[in-house]
Amino acid sequence: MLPMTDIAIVGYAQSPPTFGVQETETQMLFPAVNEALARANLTRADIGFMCSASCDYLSGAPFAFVQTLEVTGAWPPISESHVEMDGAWALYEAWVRLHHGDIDTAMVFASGITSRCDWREVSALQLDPYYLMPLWVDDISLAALQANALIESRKATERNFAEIAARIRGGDADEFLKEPYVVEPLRAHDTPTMSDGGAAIVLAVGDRARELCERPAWIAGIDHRSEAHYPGVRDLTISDAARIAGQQSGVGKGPIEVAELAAQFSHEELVLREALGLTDGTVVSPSGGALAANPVIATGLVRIGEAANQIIDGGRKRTLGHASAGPCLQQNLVCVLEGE
Amino acid sequence: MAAGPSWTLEFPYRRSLGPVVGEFFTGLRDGKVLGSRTKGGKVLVPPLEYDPETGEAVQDGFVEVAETGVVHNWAWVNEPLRKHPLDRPFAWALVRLDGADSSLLHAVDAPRDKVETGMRVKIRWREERKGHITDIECFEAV
Amino acid sequence: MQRTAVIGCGQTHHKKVRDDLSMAGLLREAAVRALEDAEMDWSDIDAVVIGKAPDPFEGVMMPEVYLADALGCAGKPIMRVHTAGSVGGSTAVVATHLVSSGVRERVLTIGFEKQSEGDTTWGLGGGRSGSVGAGGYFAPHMRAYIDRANAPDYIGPAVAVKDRLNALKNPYAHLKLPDITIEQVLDSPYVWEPVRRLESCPTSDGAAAMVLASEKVADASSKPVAWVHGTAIRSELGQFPGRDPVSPQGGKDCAADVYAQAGITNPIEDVDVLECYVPFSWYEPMWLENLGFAGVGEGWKLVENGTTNFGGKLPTNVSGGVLSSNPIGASGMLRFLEAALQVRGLAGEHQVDGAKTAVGHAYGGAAQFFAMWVVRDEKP
Amino acid sequence: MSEETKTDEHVAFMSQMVNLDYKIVTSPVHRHFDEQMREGRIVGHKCPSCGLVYVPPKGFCPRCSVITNEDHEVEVKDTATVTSFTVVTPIQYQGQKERDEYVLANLLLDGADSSIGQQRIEGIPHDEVRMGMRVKAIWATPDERTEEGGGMRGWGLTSAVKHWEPSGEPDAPREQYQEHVL
Repeated sequence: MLPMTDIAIVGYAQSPPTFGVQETETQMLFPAVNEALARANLTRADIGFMCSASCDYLSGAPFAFVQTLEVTGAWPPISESHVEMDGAWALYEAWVRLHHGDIDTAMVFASGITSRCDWREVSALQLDPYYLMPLWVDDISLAALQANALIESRKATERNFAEIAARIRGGDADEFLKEPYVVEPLRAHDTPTMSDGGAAIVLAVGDRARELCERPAWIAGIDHRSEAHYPGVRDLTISDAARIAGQQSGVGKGPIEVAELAAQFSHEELVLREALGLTDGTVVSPSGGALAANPVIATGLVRIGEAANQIIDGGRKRTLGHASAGPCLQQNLVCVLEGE
Repeated sequence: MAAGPSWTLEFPYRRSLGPVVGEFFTGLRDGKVLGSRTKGGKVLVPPLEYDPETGEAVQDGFVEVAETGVVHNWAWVNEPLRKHPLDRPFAWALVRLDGADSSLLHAVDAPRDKVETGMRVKIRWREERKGHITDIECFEAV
Repeated sequence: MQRTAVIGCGQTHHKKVRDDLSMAGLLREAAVRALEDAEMDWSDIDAVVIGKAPDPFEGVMMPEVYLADALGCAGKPIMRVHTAGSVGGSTAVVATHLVSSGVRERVLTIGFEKQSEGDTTWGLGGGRSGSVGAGGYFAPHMRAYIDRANAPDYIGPAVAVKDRLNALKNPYAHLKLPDITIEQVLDSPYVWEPVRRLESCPTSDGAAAMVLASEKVADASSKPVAWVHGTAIRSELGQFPGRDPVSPQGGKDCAADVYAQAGITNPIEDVDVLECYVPFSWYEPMWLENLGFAGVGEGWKLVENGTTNFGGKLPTNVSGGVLSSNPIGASGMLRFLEAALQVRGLAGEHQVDGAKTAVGHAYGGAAQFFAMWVVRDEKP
Repeated sequence: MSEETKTDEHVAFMSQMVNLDYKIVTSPVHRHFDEQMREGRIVGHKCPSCGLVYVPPKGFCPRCSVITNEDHEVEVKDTATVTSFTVVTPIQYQGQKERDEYVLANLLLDGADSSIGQQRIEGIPHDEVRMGMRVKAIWATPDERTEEGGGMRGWGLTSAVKHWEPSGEPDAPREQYQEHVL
């Protein structure tokens, strides 16, 4: 193993979450990209590597990323890549790229417009195409199975879910519990508020990061893992993928002050808290997390950006950003950030 | 989806199934349920071509399991979506068929108060079967 | 930076319809061959990187989710790259970087497409009428090249014949046209004039896989390995005034970058084998110029004088190329993989004697995304 | 089980229809362009930084990363030069409505710097179409100019222009169009 390069987040911005954006995806991204660059005192031409994230099924047309490339001003040509995954994986790719020493800055951006599709239907398209997709099992139904597994194993109650939702959304857990189920045992407050949004993060290496940002958020560790896909072959009450990603990124090496979790459903926070070994001393998802705003594809990158801002602006010392993908928290990415 | 005019994207697909999914679907068409067996001896229903824990290929051959089993986990859908397998309230369930070591996800057609973990269920076969996961119309109480 | 090598290569038999396989089965056929070549099994792999073209081609969104455990990734990292037609190349670059960065030791990378599941032209058109597919989009660029270079009309057909005859030596290639002649190509109907049917790539089902490994792991290999001497990717805006789609700046920059890393100063002299992305025959002379193997307007002369033939000075697409097999998401990776096979000396019947330096190339989108690598039989 | 499905044949395929509803959203910039087209005006945005004129407008200059709006609007002509073209033999697939050969050209509109792809050329035998040929827009009658909706993806023109025909002007010299193949 080679010594790891010091890499930090030096700029982050997101477009304000909305639902029903009228502009193109590229137009939606412009303010976030401009602001992230401005925060790092950089221009597009200064960036050594860019990586984007988008998903064609959100808008129903192929090559969303060919359109959003226009936000980079890629002329002259740039070194750029794209993942059809949450933007947190684009950040991972950029982090890997920055280890090579030939460049010292990178920018990552992600966009998702959920208001133009029926996400519950579209979400079924990421499932096993033979056994699951033809049943059109939607994301809320699969999440409800995981939530019920927690209840049946006595790890949680519906009240626990409502309390998490009340903490994040503001409100009264008792009132939440009077609402009807969407898919039992999940109520509307337990399911994510779907939104449209984009986010951008600027990364820099070593002294360059210190030069660009008064208090860079250093990536102390980052790792991602998957579970097996089919829900009938897994224990849904735990997340091995999050546990291993947490271990590999060094979550347990010190106290985490703030954890921004991509828990799209209130019960997922419980699964993740256990997998990552978070204690009551950790403030979880003060931004509202993925429950309060879920611009699919940007959601995880926003978590990392929010965790970084806790250091850059908030003066915290050690935070964590998390991203997930797939049904029932199948894939998890953990990014541990530290201030100097 | 936000309000306003919409259009429908329609893509027809024709999926080749391969030796394992194809055998399973052939079995469903003929009214029987087949599982695959991992090197470690676990019986997977529905069958995968690989051990989900290791990625290793499953053993040659198939194991027939029962059309009855136990609900291992469930979630109640009071308002089915238009594409869900049933158009009335139903439960999604992870059903462990007798003889299998993994659970099959499908719909259970039963009243809400009958659905619980541990519930015994059996396959309700579709009358016109073609070799498809929906040849199992749903599960019902034994 | 950690030295990185290709220690295992595997590909499927590419066909119009691999009706004998599921989607997972298609990837596993290539992956298992790569693992066997690397003398490894699933448990040896640290991470998997997959790539494919747009999801609507197969109708599976973010297929790494469904494929994770099919590729041995329970408890492991898997990610998916998508950069249009260049994706097979850029996926291999991302996998290389995972090793060269020191983050992982053994990475399995797979590019795939199961085009037969859906309809690609329909998919490219976003599910609407009037889609002209990639050929219709690129045809005006090829016409502009022919016009500018004043190239004779038999050059495109000559490339089409060369690559199809090369494919006869490649057991995995899709199209096998043993009797093809220039006259036959010239007589085949136009699809997107000036592009004739026999000058166009097929639609294929297929996958390509490689195992990339650190120097420590590669040194322990009992087989020859291919050392990565450079990787580069470039993207440029798809449409703006003054962009030249005939010889895009992104392709030139990508080549300059990768040659600089590999110490290549005179490509035509320094490179022994070229695997470049030629889905329509005219792209061979276009890329020969764009990648610096020939001067502006001179690329077609390398076709005419046999330089790019098997046995020529710069054998190009001796595997049969994209014109013979086109599982889109794998097509770029196949270029990279075939380059690696050549310097490993393991290309079988289409092995170029004494190949020491090989270049793999892929492009995509509106000829705006580029990926390249240089591999050699010796360490950097 | 019916006789039809009772067979010993091994099941090797399954079919799957993926039908998804998407909301039609046309961005304000493209909606305005569409409205202008229906009134018979082709408009673009002139970048305040580099001065290049984009038709249709994007709402930004992708080269300069500068936001543009109606303040930067310019009208261009409905005459153009063919910068390159192809004759398409339509591939038949489910949903394809085209049957006969047709010409698609990339055009450089007079007054614009960006070219427009995939424009129909009619009124001339296919083998007489050439690079540098001058063409004029054939407009649809006002009642044929439908609101574009989801089809307006930021490139191409709208239903307001049916196709293009030779204008009868002499061909443009190569240096005027060869930088504008795309």
